[in-house]
Amino acid sequence: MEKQQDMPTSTPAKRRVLGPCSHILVAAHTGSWRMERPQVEEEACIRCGICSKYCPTACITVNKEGCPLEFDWHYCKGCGICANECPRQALSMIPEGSGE
Amino acid sequence: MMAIKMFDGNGAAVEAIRLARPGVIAAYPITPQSSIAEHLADAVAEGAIKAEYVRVESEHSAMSISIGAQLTGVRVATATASVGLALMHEVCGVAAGCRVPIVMPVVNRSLVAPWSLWCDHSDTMAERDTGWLQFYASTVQEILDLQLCAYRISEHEDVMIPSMVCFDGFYLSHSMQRVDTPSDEEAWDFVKPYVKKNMYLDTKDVMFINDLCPTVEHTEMKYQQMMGFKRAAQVSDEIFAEYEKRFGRKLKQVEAYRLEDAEVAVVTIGSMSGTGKYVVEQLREKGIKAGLLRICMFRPFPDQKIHEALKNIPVIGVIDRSCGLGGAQGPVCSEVKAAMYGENSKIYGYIGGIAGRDISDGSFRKIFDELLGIKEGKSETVSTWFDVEENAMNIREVETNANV
Amino acid sequence: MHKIKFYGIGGQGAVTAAKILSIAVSLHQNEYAITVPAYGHERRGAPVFAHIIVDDKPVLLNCYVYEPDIVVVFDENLIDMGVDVGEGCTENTILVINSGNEEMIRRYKDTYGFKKVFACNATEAALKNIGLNIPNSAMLGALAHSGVVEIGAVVSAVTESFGKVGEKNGKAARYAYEHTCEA
Amino acid sequence: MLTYKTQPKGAVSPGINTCQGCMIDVIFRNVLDIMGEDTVLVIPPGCSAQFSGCGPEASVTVPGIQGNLENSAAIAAGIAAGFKYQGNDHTQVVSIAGDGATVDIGIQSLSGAMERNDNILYICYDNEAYMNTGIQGSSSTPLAASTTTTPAGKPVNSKDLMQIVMAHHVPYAASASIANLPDLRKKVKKAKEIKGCRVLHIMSPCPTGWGYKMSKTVEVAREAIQNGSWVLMEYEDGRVKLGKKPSQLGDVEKYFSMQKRFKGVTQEEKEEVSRHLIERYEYLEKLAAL
Repeated sequence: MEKQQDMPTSTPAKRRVLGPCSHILVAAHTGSWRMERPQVEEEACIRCGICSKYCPTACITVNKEGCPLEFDWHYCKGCGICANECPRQALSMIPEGSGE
Repeated sequence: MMAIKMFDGNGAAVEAIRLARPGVIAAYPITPQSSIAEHLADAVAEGAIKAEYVRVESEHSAMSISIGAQLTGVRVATATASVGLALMHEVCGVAAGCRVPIVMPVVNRSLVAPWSLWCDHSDTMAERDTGWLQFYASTVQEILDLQLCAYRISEHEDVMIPSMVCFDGFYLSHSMQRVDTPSDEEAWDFVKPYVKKNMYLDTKDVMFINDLCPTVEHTEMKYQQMMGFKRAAQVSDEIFAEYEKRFGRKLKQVEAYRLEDAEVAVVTIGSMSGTGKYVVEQLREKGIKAGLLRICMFRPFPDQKIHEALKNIPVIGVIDRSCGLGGAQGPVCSEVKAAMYGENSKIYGYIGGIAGRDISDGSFRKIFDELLGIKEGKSETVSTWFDVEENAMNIREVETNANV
Repeated sequence: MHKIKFYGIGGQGAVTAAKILSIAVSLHQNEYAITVPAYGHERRGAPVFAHIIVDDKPVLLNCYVYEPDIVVVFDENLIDMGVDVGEGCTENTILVINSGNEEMIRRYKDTYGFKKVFACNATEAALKNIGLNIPNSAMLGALAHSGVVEIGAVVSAVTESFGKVGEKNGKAARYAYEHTCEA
Repeated sequence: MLTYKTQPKGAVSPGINTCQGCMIDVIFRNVLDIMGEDTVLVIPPGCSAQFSGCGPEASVTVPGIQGNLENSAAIAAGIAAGFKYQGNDHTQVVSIAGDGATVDIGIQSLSGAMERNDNILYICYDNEAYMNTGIQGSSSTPLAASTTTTPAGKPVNSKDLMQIVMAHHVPYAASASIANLPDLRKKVKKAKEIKGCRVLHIMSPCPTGWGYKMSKTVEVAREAIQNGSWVLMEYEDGRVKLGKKPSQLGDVEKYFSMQKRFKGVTQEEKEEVSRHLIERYEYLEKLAAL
């Protein structure tokens, strides 16, 4: 039986594909949807990472030192799940454009 | 080494599949295709075909599985008929649009309603614009020949369009005939191993197939398919020529039979063609210049070849084995007329042989009689529904209690 | 060209017999045949027809047989089941019938005007040689008397078509051939 | 072939056009994280089709195909058969389909794949209606919930997918929820290690369709677990294993009040829903005790 890796393919470096397929990994600028943004109260944050795990856009980075949370504002949709799920209420949603 | 073997139409389809060495088989049994599904299962069980046999729960899944499997880089086999093809319809479009070159025997059987087990072309004609190549066999031998060629045509990198190899239920599917069959090696040398190209599912070469295509690209995708059909017309000529060179049997997109000097001709498709030729011979013996044009490849429609073959024939009858309900004509006739645009030929559509009604030598004699009547100026119309009974509107007369 | 029509009852193997006849003339006589079975809803006990055309050159016709040269009746009771086995026949049409009953054979002759009849108790031949009431192989043996096919071709085709019970079917065919009389 | 214009998060693009507050992204990211890059996806049209891409633009780093609404399981089965024939026993084939594509129109092909025990992982994310097309009711829509096709509340109960799956004797099936990601991940991991047809039924509430504030998705899903509207369970080797017993089994008061889709529900209906949840849970307990 032929193994998949032994099967010949006609794949030159650049080639034409007929029919529908997606092949360029892109991201939507979902940050532009945001009406509110999460703001972290640094002293209250215990760096547990729950916000990060539940963030639909995976845009929260938890730092071990310094500022506990970093947000990738390019993708944060401002849904507020992070704030809602924070066990210490260390996150609050503030109107986009306000705060720091 | 060619050998004479005995096959019925379904057996010839299975033999062609065996010779093409599929890796995955998914077929759902349906009359009159059932023996294809059964024999494929047998062949896998006996080791004659080394494939994964997926015993599917419907034709819809049969085609879905075929698409999924072939996109991983294996040749697949499936087959269907009638309502099974109708159930597949949605996914047939996916195979075509995703350029998955599946080759599928379709045993022609009428669509419901009324229920029927018997042959007509309403099933495949309903699929004629789905984006599949369509070949119609006229003998059991040709089922094998066309199917072997279909693999090459469909899988050609400029074509990449799936094929239906259509043949008439019972008239061919269950007709035991001698078939000149190439050896396994010869056939394999012709069909060649399946090479995955264009789109495929491979974790080492990532693409996501059949995602939403925005309007700004959709027309272009269809244009690509249209170009595939254009190339299929040329490629099939090349492949047919290669097949003839290798195996000595001539296949043609359209077969002209005694048309050179014909004054009347019929256009046929499928198993009725042999009977038509028989009647042409009878008429020729009487000195009547009759001829026949058989359409073997219906998609892409060989309009130029048809035009060329028929342009000098004054009176032509086109026989559809499906009703083309609501259409100006049956589907074959509509296409032939379009192909003949600008010519002075008188072209008449005939509809008959529905749901297994026999198209006999007598039927052809009647049709030729009418066409000759036109030719000689004795009449101006033909009996389009040539085999319908006179009491068609009254075949059910019932006592009813309802106040209607 | 020989145009043949088989009349049987579901379960007697008439359609299979048509296929085997095609094999016999194609592989063992180097002739050509087409078979067109007229299937109904598949069930036992319903009348079944098969149409066969045999020729020494490729057969163009691919339709039913309307004017048979040979009619093969697999069950003598068909005459009482509303089946007109004489349809399209002339006085030259040969009848091959599964019957050992002279009275029945006479009825067929009188009703349909068959002049040449080959009769064989194919049911008995089948029971004796195969142990089953499936008279198809035996009927092909009887059919060999009509001249359309050689008995040797029939026996070969029957033997290779029935796998494990091929030999027995071959014997049934030959037995029937030997026990067919012109009636 | 895949070219990167952006850095993916795991195997998923960071910016996906799913609604604000939708957790399907989290399901995709976790599933693909565990299943690994040697995975082929099958996705039907629906909310999850956001992950198929659009035009030339892709959203995931693994290959896949978008099939039709009803044939995800069959296409996956075909892919698995193709790999099997080629001696590829490593690539995972994963379908991720919504409830409509699973319990409604897709139940036949899923049933076929389960019966044949095709080597696929079938994941149904359940948002309890056809959300992508405008909140039409599905057979997963619960009793009394209002949708655009059940405006007065659905008069009948939802199909019980887990029991349908169990009736097919698959080697592994489990229900999970986006409210409990460690549990979800554990079940995906388990499914990965098993051959044959595996089914995961994952609750994924829809803020738009259910009518709650987008920040509450996890909270709503957690409430569903607590009152038994969503039962965490596993089915393995023919045995049923239930998760922690719901702390407020049958108490739908709070759950309903959180969501607009239950706005017009009468006391009678609430009691009927409550009775159903209790009966179903007790029945499952009996199965688990076998």
